[in-house]
Amino acid sequence: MSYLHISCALIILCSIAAGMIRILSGPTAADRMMAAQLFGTCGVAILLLLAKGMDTIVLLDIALVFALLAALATITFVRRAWHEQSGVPRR
Amino acid sequence: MITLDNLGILCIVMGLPFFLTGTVGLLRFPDIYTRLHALTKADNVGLGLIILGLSLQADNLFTVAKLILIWILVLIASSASCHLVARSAMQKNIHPWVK
Amino acid sequence: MMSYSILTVFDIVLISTLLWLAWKMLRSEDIFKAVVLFISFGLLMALAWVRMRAPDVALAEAALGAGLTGPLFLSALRRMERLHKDERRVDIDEERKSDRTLDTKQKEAL
Amino acid sequence: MQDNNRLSIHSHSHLGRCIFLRFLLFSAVWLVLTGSEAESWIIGFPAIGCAVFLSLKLSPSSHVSLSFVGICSFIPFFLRQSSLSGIDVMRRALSRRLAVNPGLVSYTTFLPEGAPRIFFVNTISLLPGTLSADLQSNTVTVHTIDKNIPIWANIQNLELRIAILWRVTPQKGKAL
Repeated sequence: MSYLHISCALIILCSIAAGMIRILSGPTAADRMMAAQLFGTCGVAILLLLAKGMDTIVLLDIALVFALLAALATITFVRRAWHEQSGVPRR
Repeated sequence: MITLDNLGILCIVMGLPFFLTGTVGLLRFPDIYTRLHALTKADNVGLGLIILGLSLQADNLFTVAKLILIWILVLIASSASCHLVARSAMQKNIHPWVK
Repeated sequence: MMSYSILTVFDIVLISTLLWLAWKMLRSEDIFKAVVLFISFGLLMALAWVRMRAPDVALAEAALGAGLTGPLFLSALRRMERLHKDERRVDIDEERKSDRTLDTKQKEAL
Repeated sequence: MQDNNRLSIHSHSHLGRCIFLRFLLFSAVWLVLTGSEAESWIIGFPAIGCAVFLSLKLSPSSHVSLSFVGICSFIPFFLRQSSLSGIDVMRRALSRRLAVNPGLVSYTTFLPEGAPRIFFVNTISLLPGTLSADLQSNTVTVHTIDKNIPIWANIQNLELRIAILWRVTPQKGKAL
């Protein structure tokens, strides 16, 4: 257990929580999706720090899965889900 | 070993502000494109520094290699998806914000 | 001792974010927003499984919950909105074709 | 169809070299993923075989002849530039009056189609102040966060470095 790594993970978790405001407040669909992508990158960082802080090396594999699947969601979004209706800013 | 460990801690702590700026940029910047700037660049550098710090503290080379593999994958994934989002925003005629 | 108290703070922040996320997801009127919130929820839930010392469940949650169900929901959402607009269900290839024509129409219109 | 023809035109030695290089690459990835366990190779070899087959199927025409010197000079360049870009974004996001002045720039590249061009487009997004927004044949539309930084020179510098990396000879006049 090392408290430094876990407190760093805590700070990144707080930045994730702040990023949620962007998901909630749009304005376009792409903005919401980008916030989800931010969650992916920050999630990788948190997992890496927890892997060191909790002494469980297995978490690196989960970080790998995170890195790949966050991109998958964005690609599906661009390819399939982002059509003209959700593309225009909603006011 | 102690110095290497401390250097690692320094790198990790230096990585944190980049993550925070990524979020601040995402919240403050005016349009999709500028937000993409904040997201891709700041987060990749932050993750890079954290991975550098953890590699300095790692106990074997396989862990280091895995960490670097993760960083490369994140780099590829984020720059590709950033380009895709920007490109389809351009094709949907979303005009960039101009001062 | 120090590290345990920090861990507790971490858990509290994680749980409260999860609950907030879940509440917002259930309450949102916009389905797309709910889907994005669901993806984020999956990512955070994986972290929660990690904290419960169940990395295998976390792996499954990250891969299935956030990684596969999210894109599937996104696809389904598009299908749904298309059906809603009284269009017949189309095959993927046809859908792509209609995508292109839509794009060009949009460009012509503007 | 065309791709298959191109594949058959290539000499056998080229194809063999291609397969060998990809096999080495995927084996390295597998080794990193699984650690040093010998038993994992029971699944590893078939998986690597599938990966090589799929990668040949998906991108058959690869003249991958990266120059070693190019790689050695590109990695420090890339690391330096991407950390500069992180600092740049940090400065802009944290300044009290948002220091952004965005604009669009078109750039015509001489890099050949395929891997070099895609690599170019993706690295633009990681350089300070630039983001590749569109790619139409050989014209890249670049979104810049500040019109006052020397985008043109930066991109040209990057392009030259990638040309060295892929051993492409720059054709002057095309890259305006």
